[in-house]
Amino acid sequence: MDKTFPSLADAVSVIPDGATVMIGGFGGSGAPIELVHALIDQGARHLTIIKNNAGNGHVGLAALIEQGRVDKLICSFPRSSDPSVFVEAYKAGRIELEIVPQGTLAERIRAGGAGIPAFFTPTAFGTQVAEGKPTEVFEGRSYVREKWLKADFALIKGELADPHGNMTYRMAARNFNPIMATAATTTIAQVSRIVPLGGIDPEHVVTPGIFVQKIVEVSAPAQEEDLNRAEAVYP
Amino acid sequence: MDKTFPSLADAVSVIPDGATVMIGGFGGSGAPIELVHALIDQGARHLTIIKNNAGNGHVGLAALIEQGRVDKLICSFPRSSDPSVFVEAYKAGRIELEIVPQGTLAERIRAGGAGIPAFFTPTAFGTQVAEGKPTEVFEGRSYVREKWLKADFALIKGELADPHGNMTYRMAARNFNPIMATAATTTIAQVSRIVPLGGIDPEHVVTPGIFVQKIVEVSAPAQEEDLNRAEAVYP
Amino acid sequence: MTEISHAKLSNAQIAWRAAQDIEDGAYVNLGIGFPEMVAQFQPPGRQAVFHTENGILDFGAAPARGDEDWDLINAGKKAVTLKPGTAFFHHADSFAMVRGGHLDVAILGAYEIAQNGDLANWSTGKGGIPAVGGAMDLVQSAKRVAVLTDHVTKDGAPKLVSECTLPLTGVACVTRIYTSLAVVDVVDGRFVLREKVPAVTLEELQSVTGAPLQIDGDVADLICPDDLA
Amino acid sequence: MTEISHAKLSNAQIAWRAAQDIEDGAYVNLGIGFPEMVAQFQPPGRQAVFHTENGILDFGAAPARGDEDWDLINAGKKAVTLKPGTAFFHHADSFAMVRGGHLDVAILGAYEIAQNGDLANWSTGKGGIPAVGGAMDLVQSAKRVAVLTDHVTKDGAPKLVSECTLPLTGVACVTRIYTSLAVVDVVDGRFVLREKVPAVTLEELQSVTGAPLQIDGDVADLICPDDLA
Repeated sequence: MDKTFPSLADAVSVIPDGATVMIGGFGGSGAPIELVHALIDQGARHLTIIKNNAGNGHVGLAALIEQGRVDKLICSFPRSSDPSVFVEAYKAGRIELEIVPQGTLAERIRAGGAGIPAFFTPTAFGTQVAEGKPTEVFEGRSYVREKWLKADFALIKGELADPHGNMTYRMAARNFNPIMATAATTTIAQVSRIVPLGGIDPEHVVTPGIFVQKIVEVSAPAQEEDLNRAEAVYP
Repeated sequence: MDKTFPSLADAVSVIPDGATVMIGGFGGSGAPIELVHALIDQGARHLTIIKNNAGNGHVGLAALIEQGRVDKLICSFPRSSDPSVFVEAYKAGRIELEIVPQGTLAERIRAGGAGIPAFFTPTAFGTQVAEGKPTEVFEGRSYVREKWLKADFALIKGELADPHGNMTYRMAARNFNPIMATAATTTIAQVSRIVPLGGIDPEHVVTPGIFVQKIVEVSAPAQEEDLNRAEAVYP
Repeated sequence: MTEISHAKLSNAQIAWRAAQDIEDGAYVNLGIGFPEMVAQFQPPGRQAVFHTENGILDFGAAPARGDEDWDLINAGKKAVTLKPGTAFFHHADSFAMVRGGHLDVAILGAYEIAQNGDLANWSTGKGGIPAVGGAMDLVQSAKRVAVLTDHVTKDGAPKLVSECTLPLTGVACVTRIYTSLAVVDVVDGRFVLREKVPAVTLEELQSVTGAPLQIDGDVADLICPDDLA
Repeated sequence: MTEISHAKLSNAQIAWRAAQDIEDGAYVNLGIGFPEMVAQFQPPGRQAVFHTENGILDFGAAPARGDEDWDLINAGKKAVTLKPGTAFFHHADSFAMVRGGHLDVAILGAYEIAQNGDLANWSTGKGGIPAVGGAMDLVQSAKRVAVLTDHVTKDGAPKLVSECTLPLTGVACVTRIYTSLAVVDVVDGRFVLREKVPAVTLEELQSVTGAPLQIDGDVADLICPDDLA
């Protein structure tokens, strides 16, 4: 068993039009920029994207949206320092937006990976965001029922991976990546380094290989933050 | 902030009669034997215990039951190679038993720690174990609704801890310990070694200190398996 | 019935047969006891990854006696070993793997299997101590749920039945049954015979099976090596 | 109103006042922007542990310009630093801490706070891009939810109101409000005045507050250092 792929293009080639794709990262940290750019090159359209942010500048998810490839975004915080691409698409009615509180977004993804179709959370009770959702009282407190989120693909970024897909992350670049890995039918990971089997201490594995289907080494990954400070544009 | 305690007796002194106590471990691995023995010495009665197993031989939880201190056990697998203490108490009607499938037990504890009062699982649908519980169909499949489990105290066993309560575990001794730490008002941990702040790589922390209230060093902890092979009896 | 008991496969042979269906790279959970033997019979060139409920993925075989580390055990509380690629995780993550449908195969023992795939394997219903462990999670959520079993009980009664009489472990969950006499699939609420040992006839097999065995295409000969440990 | 605006505390002073209420060892989440200043004013001898939604507990102050590592950021996407005791975790674990009630204090900004503790701080309701982030989780589940705010809007309208007019972030969630003029608790659906700046009278304060200020015991003088950075 060897889950490594020689190229980003090979790894993302299977993503069809209309796919639901989770993309890891919080702001620039942990965002799999190279995988997203490979998806831009690959051409799939009418995508539903699940990501905490809507992207910045003209790289990564912002570039994918700019290319008109995203029909819907499920997101907690689409506002950002330079969000013009998403904002323009949204105001022009070219992209649908589902706003989900950040903790509920994380928990819905975790539930998708863990086989929990619905759960109750106190978050957003009594707010616009919970309108139309079932509510219930437990032990005197009111809760909103939320459903799992699953995806056809997850694009994630890690630090190390072995050929079985065991992975580690780098600092706060962990964020949504490990949970998205669990919630997608096919998880495609870019990592800074592929190590031999046994190269990761079993105590330090953050994502066990069972959750990862494809691994590509991107040895010097770009940081979205650096690209945007350099005013990079993709493609 | 220093969460370390000099003695097991000090750490468990606050547990009152009638408390609900989670105890980590799966079989002998990760079972905090010394903390349980300190609880035996301490004298609290009418306890409700949440633990995967009912204990073996005459040490640890089995000894606590033997002392007549446990009114109720919430458990997935009370049968074991030498379970006579629990079996006798159960058959004599001296202890109440709530059987929970192992994955549901783990998820109920995780839910207790994560502020999720109820969730749906496919596990046990259509079985005796789900009798009387609400069921619902999601995407064509039937699920059982289960509630969270919380406790007043969790007794857990780890490998390293720093004074803020950041912890690691040893191999499969991890099991229920990290999730029980999240689900108790007061989590008391015994660890093989207390290290200075900074002594655990931030990437390798398994239980962040926010979940741990008291730490005691037990530098050469006993293994329940070894004690039972030596036919040990406590007290 | 004497002929049938002579024709029966050993537990090792049943486990060997089940092992032949496990693909390279499959994620597999083996139940406590007899199903654990499956790990010994992986075909050359194929490598499954074994999961144990107590939080290990990709563990190795049992250590030599005396080398046990009781922090490194499987769900049956037996000592196992590390191998390159092992990962540890906690119980909630372990059952997220199970419940989330990430396991390719779960292989368990059985008291009874009904033709609709219902499984009874946790309680004899006789008022002993109930103990369910992780089986209810595994059978409801693994992609394939295989059962290893003698074709009949010690008393000669069928274990493949029209309806279970014992408390259920899971509803309509079993996909394939490897018995001491046959390989039987559960398809649309019916037993479909895929293989049988050559020494028993279809009629003999049906006579020890508690529900109709359907034929859908060829029934292959179920032949296992004789020299299994 | 001129007198009142002269009497107002600076943002740094409001943050300083809030910091005085944080116990040693408290687990604290500071909202993006103005609330982040609270970390600078911890009283000597006390050490809070700061949580950020994107998966860090116990991080350090901002690095020097040019030393940023963009994998080590807070929820406001600003660079932070490691310190002894830092721990990383993923987003589901991070919000398990929040939702599970493990945070002692969450400190946020506000557009409006109602006397029953309702908070509006995520949407001006004007049809801009909605963006909620982690605030709805924090306000509903931290043990104490504190708001830092100017006592009035830029137009001079009260921010402490009888009922919120803007979309809510959370229902009956705010426990204490630190304003540029006062410290106000929310108790049983009413604003209870605890402290006010000495330069404004109770009547003046009430005139810029959109719901009755109750008095329950002494009203202390709200006095902050003048020389805050």
